[in-house]
Amino acid sequence: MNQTEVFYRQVLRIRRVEEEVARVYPTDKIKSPVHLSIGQEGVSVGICAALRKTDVVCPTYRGHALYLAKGGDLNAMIAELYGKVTGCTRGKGGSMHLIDVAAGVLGASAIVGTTIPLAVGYAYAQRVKKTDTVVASFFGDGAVDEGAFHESMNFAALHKLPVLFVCENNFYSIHSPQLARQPHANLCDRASSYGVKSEQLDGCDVPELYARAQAAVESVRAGDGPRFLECMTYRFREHVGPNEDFHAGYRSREEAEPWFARDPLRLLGQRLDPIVRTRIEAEVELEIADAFAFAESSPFPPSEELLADVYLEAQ
Amino acid sequence: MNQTEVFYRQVLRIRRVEEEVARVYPTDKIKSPVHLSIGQEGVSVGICAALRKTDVVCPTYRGHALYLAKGGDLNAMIAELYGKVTGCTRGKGGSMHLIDVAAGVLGASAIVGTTIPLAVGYAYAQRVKKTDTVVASFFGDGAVDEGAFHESMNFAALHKLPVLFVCENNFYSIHSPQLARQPHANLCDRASSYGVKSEQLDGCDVPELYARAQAAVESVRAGDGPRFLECMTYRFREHVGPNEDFHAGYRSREEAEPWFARDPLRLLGQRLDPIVRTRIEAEVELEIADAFAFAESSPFPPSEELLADVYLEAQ
Amino acid sequence: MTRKLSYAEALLEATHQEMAHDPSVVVLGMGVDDFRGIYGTTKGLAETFGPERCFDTPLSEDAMTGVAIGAALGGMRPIHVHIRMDFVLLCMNQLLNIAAKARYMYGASVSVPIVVRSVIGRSWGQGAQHSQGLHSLFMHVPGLKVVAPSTPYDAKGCLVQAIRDNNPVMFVEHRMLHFQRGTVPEHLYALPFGHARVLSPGTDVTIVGISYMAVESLRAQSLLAEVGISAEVIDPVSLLPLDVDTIAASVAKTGRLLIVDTAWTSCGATAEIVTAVFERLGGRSVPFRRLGYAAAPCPTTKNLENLYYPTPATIAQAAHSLVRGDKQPWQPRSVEAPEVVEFKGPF
Amino acid sequence: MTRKLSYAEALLEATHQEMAHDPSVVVLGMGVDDFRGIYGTTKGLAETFGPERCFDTPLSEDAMTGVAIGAALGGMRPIHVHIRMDFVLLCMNQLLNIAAKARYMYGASVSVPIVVRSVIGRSWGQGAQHSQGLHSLFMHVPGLKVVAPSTPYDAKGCLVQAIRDNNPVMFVEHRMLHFQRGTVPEHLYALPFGHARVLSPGTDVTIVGISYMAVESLRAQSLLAEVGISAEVIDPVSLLPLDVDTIAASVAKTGRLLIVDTAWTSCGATAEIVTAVFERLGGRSVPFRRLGYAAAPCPTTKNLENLYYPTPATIAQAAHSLVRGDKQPWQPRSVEAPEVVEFKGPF
Ligand SMILES: Cc1ncc(C[n+]2csc(CCOP(=O)(O)OP(=O)(O)O)c2C)c(N)n1
Ligand SMILES: Cc1ncc(C[n+]2csc(CCOP(=O)(O)OP(=O)(O)O)c2C)c(N)n1
Ligand SMILES: [Mg+2]
Ligand SMILES: [Mg+2]
Repeated sequence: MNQTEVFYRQVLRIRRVEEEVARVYPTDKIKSPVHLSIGQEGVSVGICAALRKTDVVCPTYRGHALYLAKGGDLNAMIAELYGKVTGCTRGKGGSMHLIDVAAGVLGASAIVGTTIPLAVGYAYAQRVKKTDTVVASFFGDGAVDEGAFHESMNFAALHKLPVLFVCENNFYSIHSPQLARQPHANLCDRASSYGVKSEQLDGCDVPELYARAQAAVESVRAGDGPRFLECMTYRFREHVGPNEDFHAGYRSREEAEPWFARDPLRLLGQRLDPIVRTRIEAEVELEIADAFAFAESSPFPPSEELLADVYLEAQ
Repeated sequence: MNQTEVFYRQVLRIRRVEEEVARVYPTDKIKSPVHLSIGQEGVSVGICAALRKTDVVCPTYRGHALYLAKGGDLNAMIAELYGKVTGCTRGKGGSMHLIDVAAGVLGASAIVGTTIPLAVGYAYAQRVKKTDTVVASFFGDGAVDEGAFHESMNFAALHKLPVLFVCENNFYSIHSPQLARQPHANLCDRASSYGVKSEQLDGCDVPELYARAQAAVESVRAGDGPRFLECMTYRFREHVGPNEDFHAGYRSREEAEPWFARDPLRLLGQRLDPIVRTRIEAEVELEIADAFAFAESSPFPPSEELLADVYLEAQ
Repeated sequence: MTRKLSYAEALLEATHQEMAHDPSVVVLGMGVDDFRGIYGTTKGLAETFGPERCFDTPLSEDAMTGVAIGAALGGMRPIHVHIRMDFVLLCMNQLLNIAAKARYMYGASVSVPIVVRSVIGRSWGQGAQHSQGLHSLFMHVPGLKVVAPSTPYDAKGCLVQAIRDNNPVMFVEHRMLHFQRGTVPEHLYALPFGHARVLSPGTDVTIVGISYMAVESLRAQSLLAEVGISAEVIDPVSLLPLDVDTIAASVAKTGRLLIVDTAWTSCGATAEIVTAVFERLGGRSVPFRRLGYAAAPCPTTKNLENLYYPTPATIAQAAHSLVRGDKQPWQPRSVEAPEVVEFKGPF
Repeated sequence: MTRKLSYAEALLEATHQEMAHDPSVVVLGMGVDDFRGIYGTTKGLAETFGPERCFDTPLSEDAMTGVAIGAALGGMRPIHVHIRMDFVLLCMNQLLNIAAKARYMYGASVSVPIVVRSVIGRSWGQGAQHSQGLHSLFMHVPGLKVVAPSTPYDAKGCLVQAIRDNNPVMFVEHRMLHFQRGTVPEHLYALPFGHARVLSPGTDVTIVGISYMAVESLRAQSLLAEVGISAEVIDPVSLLPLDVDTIAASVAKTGRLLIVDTAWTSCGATAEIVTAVFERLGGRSVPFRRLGYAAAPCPTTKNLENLYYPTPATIAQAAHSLVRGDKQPWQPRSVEAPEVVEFKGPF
């Protein structure tokens, strides 16, 4: 497969998984808030392509895309959304707390900003252990207003830790537009003030993003210290839940149109032979159908699970 | 009195008060940690000269200088250090929690960084009340690493609040030099990243500081939004306590020498006629002696004070 | 006087009326001015009173708490709203180190009249970080007040009181309470703190239900009535100060005490109430039980979540065993609360 | 076996030995590598083990807690040191929302072996923000462990256990304990959590003293002995998990319970212990009292500060009244603790 095919396949797979989640949602089989990344998948795919399997990512509650792009287990994700014991957290964390340690997906958090210092600490451990693992911390444009972001940037820069900070700027924090929260919209300036090299990138152009991410990851891995990438993107659905929300009034469909036109899936699809596309689509559908079937047929956790694993006790 | 005389008198008064505190300290009459600002007085004096009586300042635990420069009651301060009921907090707060609401000195806090958002909130109240009060928030070079600093800058800039942020950069947080905490020593860059105009100023040159502060305060009062002033200064004594600590090893006397040479008291004194100086000195000594006598002769709070004023109940 | 409002509507009315009446009242918090308006509890305030008096905040809970406190020092009466109580963990420094202490530490020269509203989440997979009832953390700290009304009537009266109170008040809500309906007078009234409410009298056992657990305890009372047990259900309403008198008087009468919290029990409000009641009763001891969250983070999957919380059935069962002893086991009907069943967001 | 160390030296030795033995142990916190070394408890670690394994942090408690947790997720066993417990209020979000929940919320795929050391301040005008004992806030939260040893022997053994424990452990110290001396074996030993220690046996009343209050309770025991009252003094050592068995067995024997904390009482460890003991005793009730900080922020002036804390005299008096009733008033000698008298810093 060539690179475009790989990217197309990944973006499509995430898109279709989330569309299926949205389709199933009204049946109430997924009893969980879902923060869909439809429209934003390009960022996760482009960045993860630049990472090694042994590298690690820290997602947010809007983490389906990153989980899948980094190689998280699809079956375990869907089962998790269904609350099944075969889920990636055994039904205890739901959509907002996806994790797949084997794939290098550290746990996601529902508290905005909390995983940023976790990524930095994970990177500090790599420094002590002398590995060349890179840690990518993902967060939104809202999260950068949390003090934890600054404290984390300062410390990561101070120790030149191997962290790639990835801000998915979708211009909204829930219904609040960026300029209602930030006097100065250029988030790269915040990173630069710690001496962290930063760039603003187009989150819809996956191949370009990949190229820039590769350079950044290389520099981070070489020990040049953290990098900050602000990836401009757009959320197509409501903040939480399966639907569109252009009727709600806080943003207009007109504002979204240019983003629809630059939908990463569309941009990649245009560059592929329709026959190839059809083949990829068919493969993806099969895999997704299997995952939902797996989730449907999996059992719920038994009652003993309620009090299991609060602590890890030495055997 | 001309301006130099006024400045000299103020710096001298603060210096001599703290020297007296240090002198009395070994008698154990002041049973309280003291964070002396000897060497740093110029900052408080220069900035406060640019403020109106109705303006407000938020000090830190290293707040003797600012309290006095803003017009805080000297008797109440010394009595407070002595733990007397005539103290500015009735003996309940000690050196780290000076307050004089009438003089526009908001309470100091022993938790680094906590008063920064308080200043911003106080400024927000001025906006709602449509006053033209300016709020000056003072903090150290260590405090700017707290998330609260960033969150406060962002919010103040967002609403163009009338806040003057004053960083007293004395290059140390306790025994930790700036570059052990901050990868990038230019703190103005942090402020600028929120679109806040910022300048690095010489904290030893009081007249110059005053001139720059005046311009900044004017712009803040005019509604142009917050300003950030990084004032370079140096702490002559140990972090907490009455003594010098150049023997401790974390900094050398050689490092301090240039600062001793540029001691704001000395710089101002050089510009005055010795006769004038002697007169001022005599006046200051009298006032200080009175304050210590007041403290000595004041009573300790009665036992009922232990549980008084935990709450304010409507009468 | 028989006008019915939801709990959420009662909160909005209280805020609206107080804002109209006192220009120093301001509302801040993430989303207070959006079209959802914190489940409707702040809806329209920005439009009516202007964006200066009802404003959205950046994701900066720590500093925004400081801003609220600073605004209070500057003469405002801010209401800081958190859509989940879990987020107040970011505000602990300002709340405990400044708000709770300012009046005392500054020798009575200032006061901090702020209200911190926060909502305990539940249902539909909220999970470990969107479900915590953390009121006991605040009950530990002198200088704070903590209230957690369960009825729309008390919600309005307590919020008005909280706004007028000159001290920092933690106003604890529960997502499932927002849907409760009840009689709420239109006029402005304030309910002084420190008064528990006997929601429904009884003779055999005292059930103290905190926040939403007051509602569940009333349901348990019905179940108990079916087997001839008469439970007195008390809503403490005010947790700090706590009305120990009312609870202790009830316990002196019924001789049995069950406390149910929407929180963990260790060092929780349940432990405090047991201890305070026993202190008040002097030498006398009575059989007691405390119920709360399972001693674990909250799981998301429905079947485990159901086991996580006290329910009318488990409450009734605990009361039953206090009254009849464990030798007479009883399995009440299991009633799942309609608001829990129906809830699917918005979050 | 008769080698004596101070509590501070015991902590340093525990850390030093564990760092030598396990390369994943790292120490972080403000001032851990300076010449004071957190009252000597971290002195020399940076020199011996290098600046990567013992490092100063910027004033960024929130993120540094996250960094410690993240490092633990990455395979380290970090010890995060706070020179005052009051500063952990900046860390509540990471500790309660992440550290306490990670193992459960992530379905057992990770664990968070961190130790958070923090020191309760006292004396010489520490004041409202440098004196808080906040352990009960952490005792409320499943997923955390909380220990507060009072002897040098237990300090070493518990710190070793805390470091080896696979869960987040809040290690609570008290500034006045650092000066205590006692026998500490040189070899490396770990003391499992969940075990209270009977510091000194007695028959008439059980006094449970938490952290530094164990020391003050032993002094009270001497005062009581002078009037013929035999007090059993118990140090719970481990607060979560709590060894209710040992305390309840003592209370079953003595028939009286006094709990003394270096913290406020409302929703505090004292309330939890009373409640847990009464649960364990089944129907039986005993006279009890709880003592702690006055219900106020801590004042700075010495005469008020003296009234703020339980002292050997007030502890003895409370125990006396439990044993002899209030009708026999007694005024014990007032002994001010030497470590409190002598303390003038460093802070
Ligand atoms: C600390 C905290 N405060 C508030 C919230 C409520 N909240 C959930 S998602 C969100 C928006 C965050 O926006 P952004 O970081 O831009 O991420 P996006 O949702 O756009 O991906 C908010 C405010 C939260 N979960 N955590
Ligand atoms: C939140 C918090 N963390 C740590 C401390 C301990 N501490 C007291 S003063 C201080 C140094 C602060 O340095 P800086 O802001 O530069 O002020 P300076 O003392 O130099 O005036 C520290 C770390 C504290 N008081 N509060
Ligand atoms: Mg966003
Ligand atoms: Mg400094």
